Amino acid sequence: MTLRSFIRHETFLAILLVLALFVLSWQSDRFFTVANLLNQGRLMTETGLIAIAMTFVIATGGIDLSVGSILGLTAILTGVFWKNLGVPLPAAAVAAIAVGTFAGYVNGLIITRFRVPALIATLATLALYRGLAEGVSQARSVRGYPDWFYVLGQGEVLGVPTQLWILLIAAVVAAVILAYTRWGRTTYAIGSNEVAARFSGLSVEGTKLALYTMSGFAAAVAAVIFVSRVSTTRSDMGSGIELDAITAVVLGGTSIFGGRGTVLGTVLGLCLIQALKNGLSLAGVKGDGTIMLIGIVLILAVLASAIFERSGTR
Amino acid sequence: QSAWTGGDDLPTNPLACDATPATAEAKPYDGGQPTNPPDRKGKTLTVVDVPKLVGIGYFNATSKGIADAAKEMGTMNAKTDGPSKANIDDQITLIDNYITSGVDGILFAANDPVAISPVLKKALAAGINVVGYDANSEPDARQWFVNQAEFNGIAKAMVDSMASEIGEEGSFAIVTSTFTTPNQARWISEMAAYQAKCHPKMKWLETVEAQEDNILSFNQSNTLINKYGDELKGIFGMTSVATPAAADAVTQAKKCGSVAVVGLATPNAMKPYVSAGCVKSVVLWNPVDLGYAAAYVLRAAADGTLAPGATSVKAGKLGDLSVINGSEILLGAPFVFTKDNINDFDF
Amino acid sequence: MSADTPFVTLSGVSKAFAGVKVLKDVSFDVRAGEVHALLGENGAGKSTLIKILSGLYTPDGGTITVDGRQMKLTSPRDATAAGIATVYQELLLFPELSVAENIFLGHYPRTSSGAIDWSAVRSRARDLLDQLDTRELDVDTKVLTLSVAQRQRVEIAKALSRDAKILIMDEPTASLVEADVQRLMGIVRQLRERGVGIVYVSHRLPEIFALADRVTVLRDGAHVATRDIGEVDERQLVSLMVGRPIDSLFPKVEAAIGDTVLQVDGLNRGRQVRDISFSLRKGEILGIAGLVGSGRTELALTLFGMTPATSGTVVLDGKPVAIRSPRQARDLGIAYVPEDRGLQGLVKPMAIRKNISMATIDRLSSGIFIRAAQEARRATEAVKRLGVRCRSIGQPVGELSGGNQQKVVIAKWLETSPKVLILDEPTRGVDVGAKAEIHTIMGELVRQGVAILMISSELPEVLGMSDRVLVMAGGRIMEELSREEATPERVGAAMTAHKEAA
Amino acid sequence: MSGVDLPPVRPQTSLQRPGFLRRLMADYGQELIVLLAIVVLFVAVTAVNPRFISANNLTSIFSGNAYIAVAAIGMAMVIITGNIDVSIGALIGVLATISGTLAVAGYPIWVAWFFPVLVGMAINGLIGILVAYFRIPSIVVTLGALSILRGGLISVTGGTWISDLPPAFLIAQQKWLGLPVPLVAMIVLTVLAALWMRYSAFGRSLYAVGGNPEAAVATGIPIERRIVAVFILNGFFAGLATILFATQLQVIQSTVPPNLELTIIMAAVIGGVSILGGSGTVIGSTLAAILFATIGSALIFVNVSAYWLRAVIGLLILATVLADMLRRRRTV
Ligand SMILES: Nc1ncnc2c1ncn2[C@@H]1O[C@H](COP(=O)(O)OP(=O)(O)OP(=O)(O)O)[C@@H](O)[C@H]1O
Ligand SMILES: Nc1ncnc2c1ncn2[C@@H]1O[C@H](COP(=O)(O)OP(=O)(O)OP(=O)(O)O)[C@@H](O)[C@H]1O
Ligand SMILES: [Mg+2]
Ligand SMILES: [Mg+2]
Repeated sequence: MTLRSFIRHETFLAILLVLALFVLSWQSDRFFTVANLLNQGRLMTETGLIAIAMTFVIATGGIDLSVGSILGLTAILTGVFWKNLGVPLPAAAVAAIAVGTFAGYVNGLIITRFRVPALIATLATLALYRGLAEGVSQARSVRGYPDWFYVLGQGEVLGVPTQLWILLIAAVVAAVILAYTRWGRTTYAIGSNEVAARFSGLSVEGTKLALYTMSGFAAAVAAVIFVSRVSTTRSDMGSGIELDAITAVVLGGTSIFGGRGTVLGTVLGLCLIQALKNGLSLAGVKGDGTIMLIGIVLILAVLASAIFERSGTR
Repeated sequence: QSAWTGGDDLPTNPLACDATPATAEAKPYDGGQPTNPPDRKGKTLTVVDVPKLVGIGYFNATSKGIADAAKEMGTMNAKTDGPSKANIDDQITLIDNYITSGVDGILFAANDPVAISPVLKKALAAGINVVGYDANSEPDARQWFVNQAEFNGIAKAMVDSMASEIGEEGSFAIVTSTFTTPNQARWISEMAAYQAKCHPKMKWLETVEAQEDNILSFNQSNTLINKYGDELKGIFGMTSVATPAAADAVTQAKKCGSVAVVGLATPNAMKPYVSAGCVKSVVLWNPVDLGYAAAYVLRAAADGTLAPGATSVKAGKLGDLSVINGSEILLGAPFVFTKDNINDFDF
Repeated sequence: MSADTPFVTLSGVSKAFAGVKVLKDVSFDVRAGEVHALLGENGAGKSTLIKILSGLYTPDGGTITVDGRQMKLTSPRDATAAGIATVYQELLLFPELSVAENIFLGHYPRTSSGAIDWSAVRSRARDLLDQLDTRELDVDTKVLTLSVAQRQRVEIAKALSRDAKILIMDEPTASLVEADVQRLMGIVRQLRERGVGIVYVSHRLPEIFALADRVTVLRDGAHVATRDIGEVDERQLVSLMVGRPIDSLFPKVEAAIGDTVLQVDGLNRGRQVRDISFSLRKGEILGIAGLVGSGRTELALTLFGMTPATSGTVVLDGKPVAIRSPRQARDLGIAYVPEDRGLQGLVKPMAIRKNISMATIDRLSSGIFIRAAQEARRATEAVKRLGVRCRSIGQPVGELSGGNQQKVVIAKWLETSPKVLILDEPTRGVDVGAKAEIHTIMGELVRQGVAILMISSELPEVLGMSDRVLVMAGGRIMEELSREEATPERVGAAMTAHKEAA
Repeated sequence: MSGVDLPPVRPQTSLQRPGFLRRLMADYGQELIVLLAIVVLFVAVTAVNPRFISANNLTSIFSGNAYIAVAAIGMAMVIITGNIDVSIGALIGVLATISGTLAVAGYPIWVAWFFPVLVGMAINGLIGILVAYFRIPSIVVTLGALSILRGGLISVTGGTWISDLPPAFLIAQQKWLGLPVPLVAMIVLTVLAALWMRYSAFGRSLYAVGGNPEAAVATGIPIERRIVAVFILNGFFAGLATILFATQLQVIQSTVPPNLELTIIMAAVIGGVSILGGSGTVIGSTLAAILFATIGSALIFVNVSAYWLRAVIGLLILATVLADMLRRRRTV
């Protein structure tokens, strides 16, 4: 619970990451190359953006399971607005992102206005938004985007994948906000004692609403990047991504009960997972083996820091 | 025809109602080429096979075929690795990793023709030989695609066998995986077109989704049976998951004989129902052969013996396979399993 | 066994948390059929001692002897098995379960077949509650619908159901109003008659003198003295506890009363706040007395914007205001120190510093960024000014003891430099020393022209501190009394007037 | 006991108590809402297409999804103790494969049925230990378990299907006194579990653990052991669910059914189990499972465009959730 103990978790995670990088690059000489690492950055951007937003949500003691569906919905709308409604692509993307953000806002409303527990609310909207995506798309996928659009998902800026820049900026901004601003403080306060936060004149509802909206926004942006990376839109895009994001966040040391967690931790968690996925398959381990290992790492990492923590206090 | 057939919106090209084969208009090679690949002639190739997903009978069969071919040639180490869910992103990530790890050849069955293309182009650019099977990508994203059977061919086989079982007036429904799965969507469109053209009186009731989940397929089939009662004469199963489940639903509803099940499926999963006489015809090519052919095509492409403009390719025990519309190699006409021959197959 | 051989004896017990020794070589014993009061300042170690007695904490050193046999109390099970039952400071009940179940959970009466005998559960629960003459309480209602006093009686019934030889009560009267306190003391006496030994923790000295046979005083985790009640008087006790004499318990400061700050007219909100009208003036302490459920807290919550009024007007500094949220109330200069410290007042895992700055975090930020240095400086000052006893401003508030926690909450609200300060049970569960300090702080504030609205269930406190007294019942203001008029009799009468009427 | 006069003995059965309806609404509010939803659906859809309540359709609605209800019983218990299990879908997939493999390998049928149950209990026991004694939040442990089981299943089986199962193995296709086995199993298990949760000391202690852990400790309830136990129970019900799941068809697809865990969790919470722990019943979870099945079938019967199907399902679920919240608002 004390600062000490969760600094510990990040350091522990960092060590683990370095260790993993070392072992993996020793396993395959193609792993620790700039090209490969940058490429991995490209691949983890969508999950990353969502996980960063999710860090805030979970730090308030909430959760957002609907992000995958929001991603799918936004992706589809991008396509539909552009192809079927003939809106110019940039406008279409913006409009779609707006809708995705609104979807997040709706989550927030259900949670704050109707006092529905986040898990239930977003479990329901997970079904709803995915359904909407499928309905709107009529199960058609939209393709054939202009080349300039692919700059976002397949292009590079200064030799670094475009979306990786977005992820980096998002991470830094988020980290600063959570650590040094009153919004971050409010987030933690809500996570540890919502009632007291309310009694202290902090705008609990407002903050939560904002956070779920942000989560929707992150998912929406991820959607457009995703579309640009895979150059097509399908209503089933992003299904299951919520679990990947949550895994990264939790691995990053954010307490699922709220009140604790850092963006740095989440980013470390992300990198660790991606490194394992990539490095292991380079080392000849099959995908399913990797999935298992990630599960094991998740449990062990949290277990380890739990043990640390108890040795810390009492 | 009801509003939601589950087909896609690409143009259809129904075959003639009688047995006359499609007039294959010659088309120039439209595939891609690996950029300055090393000379692989005769050398041993490390090949990875990335199916849509691992863990379903169908792709186990294809990877078996690939393994067989590899053993036969002796100059190929092939391994299969795929996503555990038919998920475009996982598949792309996997292929990307194998590009980095530096394989000589990639065999793929695309979860999404467009989504997979960028990463395949990347593979070509890295000088890797790329050959697809079962589910295509954009032509220029791979060198060759081994086509199990053309969509309109499957459609014809399916609809014809259904018609012969339930008659020209019969009404039928479809159980598919999801409307977004390209192959299924394609087939359904072609079936719709062919049925409208050659069996106009047949009634298309509706299409339901059932994921890749056999219990759900079972429940959906039941619901269809209960909803339409005697009106329902036949069920199409569009996946190797849906078809056996549909057959089971019919069996358990004691509707064998009164409700026909026609579908794409692997023989092993269908044997109980076929030998019980509840299912008369299962349409499929031999996925083992498909994988087998794909492996040989890759070998040929790597050796340069199969170059753009070629009209046929030698595929081991399968003999010569012909090249169709540009850069596709046709495995052959779809195969219809029946009570008599189904036990000769094991996959 | 004879009356004065101890039933339970602790000798040389010590306990430390994270290296901090909170009990140092303490010895303590309880006899059957006596009421043994345990006194000490906040943080003296009373609850810790009790938690050791009831098996929640295991001592780092020392021995426990029960009924002549030395034993280890490693879990609450052991303790109950040994005949020790506890009513904790923060009541431990299951809100979703029925009263009867709460009483018998863990040791249900069984039928011969071994299944729970539910009819016995309910009838025996009924029986126990009746012994505590609590006939109004239905054994089938869920506990979450009960009032504090009612819950406490359930806790006691629970203890009796295990027919305990020793009953420990940690500040049982802290959240009770006068009438309930009397009732509770009646119950305690009745139990003593039955030969139950009672450990009684309270910060309210009058109760101690009314009930206790012996008193033991702890200070800073050390045993100071154990006396028969006859040997000591109030002053001595206080100085034993605090280590210094405290002159007056209710140091009323005469502050210059200025013009009206807050004018409330016909305020309504639900059943608990009905047609409330009163005015509050600069430098004035306006006390509100009433029974639990009389609506005092609801009134406070309405003024604070937590449950906005449905009708009525509030005029602040001559300007009519509609208060819709605590945030808005805060910005208008209204502060509320809530009734339930742990739930509403503090974010326990957070550092003292962060708790103190919580209500003013916006002002402490330039743009969105928190000025950490300034935050720390202000927190340090506040801690010094209010005399919060803590290791550092970085210490989690949860580790502090009652009184110090309360000071942190007050500090938080003083940071907003409020015009109107609403205090709900400001000294509930706070020791005499800290209590006097809090009262002194209140004095300071009124002298600086702050207007204070003080809700308290402790009549002496209301009468001692207030310039005027409002008496509430059934959500209405029954009477408004000047300091002179406000005698215990008149106030008591007004509190219950409503009940007679109804 | 002192001579306090005893009160008149109160009526024992809750039925005779005054305000019975009020109490019913308070105790079983959400269950009633779900039940109402089911009834309304049935009436409405039957009006459109009478075949909806044909014996056959009822059979497929109830027995085709019974395994979800059965699994939801265990899930409800886990959630009542304030925990959650997101790995249950993967677990059922794994157990089904084990079951099928044993059956084909020629082990006695009952071994093929019940050995997986034991495996399920063992695996969940392990999860329980990590949660209870090592204090890792259950969602984290089970998130990990999810990956391990899913990955493990595929790398072991390679996903080959299991066919030609012995007919005797296919219990889910058989009938007991004219009723399909899954239906019977669902009802019997639900009733037993419900009674047990309501009246057994163990059942009550689960509510205590979820409702107020500190108090549970102080009351002398060994919460660690309870939590381990509840996970083992969850594994037990997952095992029973697997029997129904694996024996429904003549082939077993040895992969993890997509999103099964979400469906099961949803069934529990829609059924009124508080995600915060401490309240809810297994009757609710079963009703909710039935509700989902009914919705799934109903929407096809009323010709909702298949494309909009999932959207409508989502809406209906959201509606139930909000209905419950509004109800609570009023009662509180
Ligand atoms: N769990 C804990 N961790 C760390 N310190 C603790 C813990 N519990 C109590 N303490 C410390 O032990 C000391 C004694 O606490 P305790 O609660 O026994 O005091 P108390 O006499 O009961 O005070 P009060 O009259 O306010 O109840 C306090 O300084 C408190 O900060
Ligand atoms: N009869 C009751 N039954 C249950 N809860 C009650 C009852 N009366 C009051 N409460 C709750 O106890 C708290 C205090 O009650 P309320 O504000 O009505 O009276 P009060 O005068 O503030 O009493 P106190 O402040 O001493 O608790 C509130 O949270 C209220 O909801
Ligand atoms: Mg105490
Ligand atoms: Mg109050």
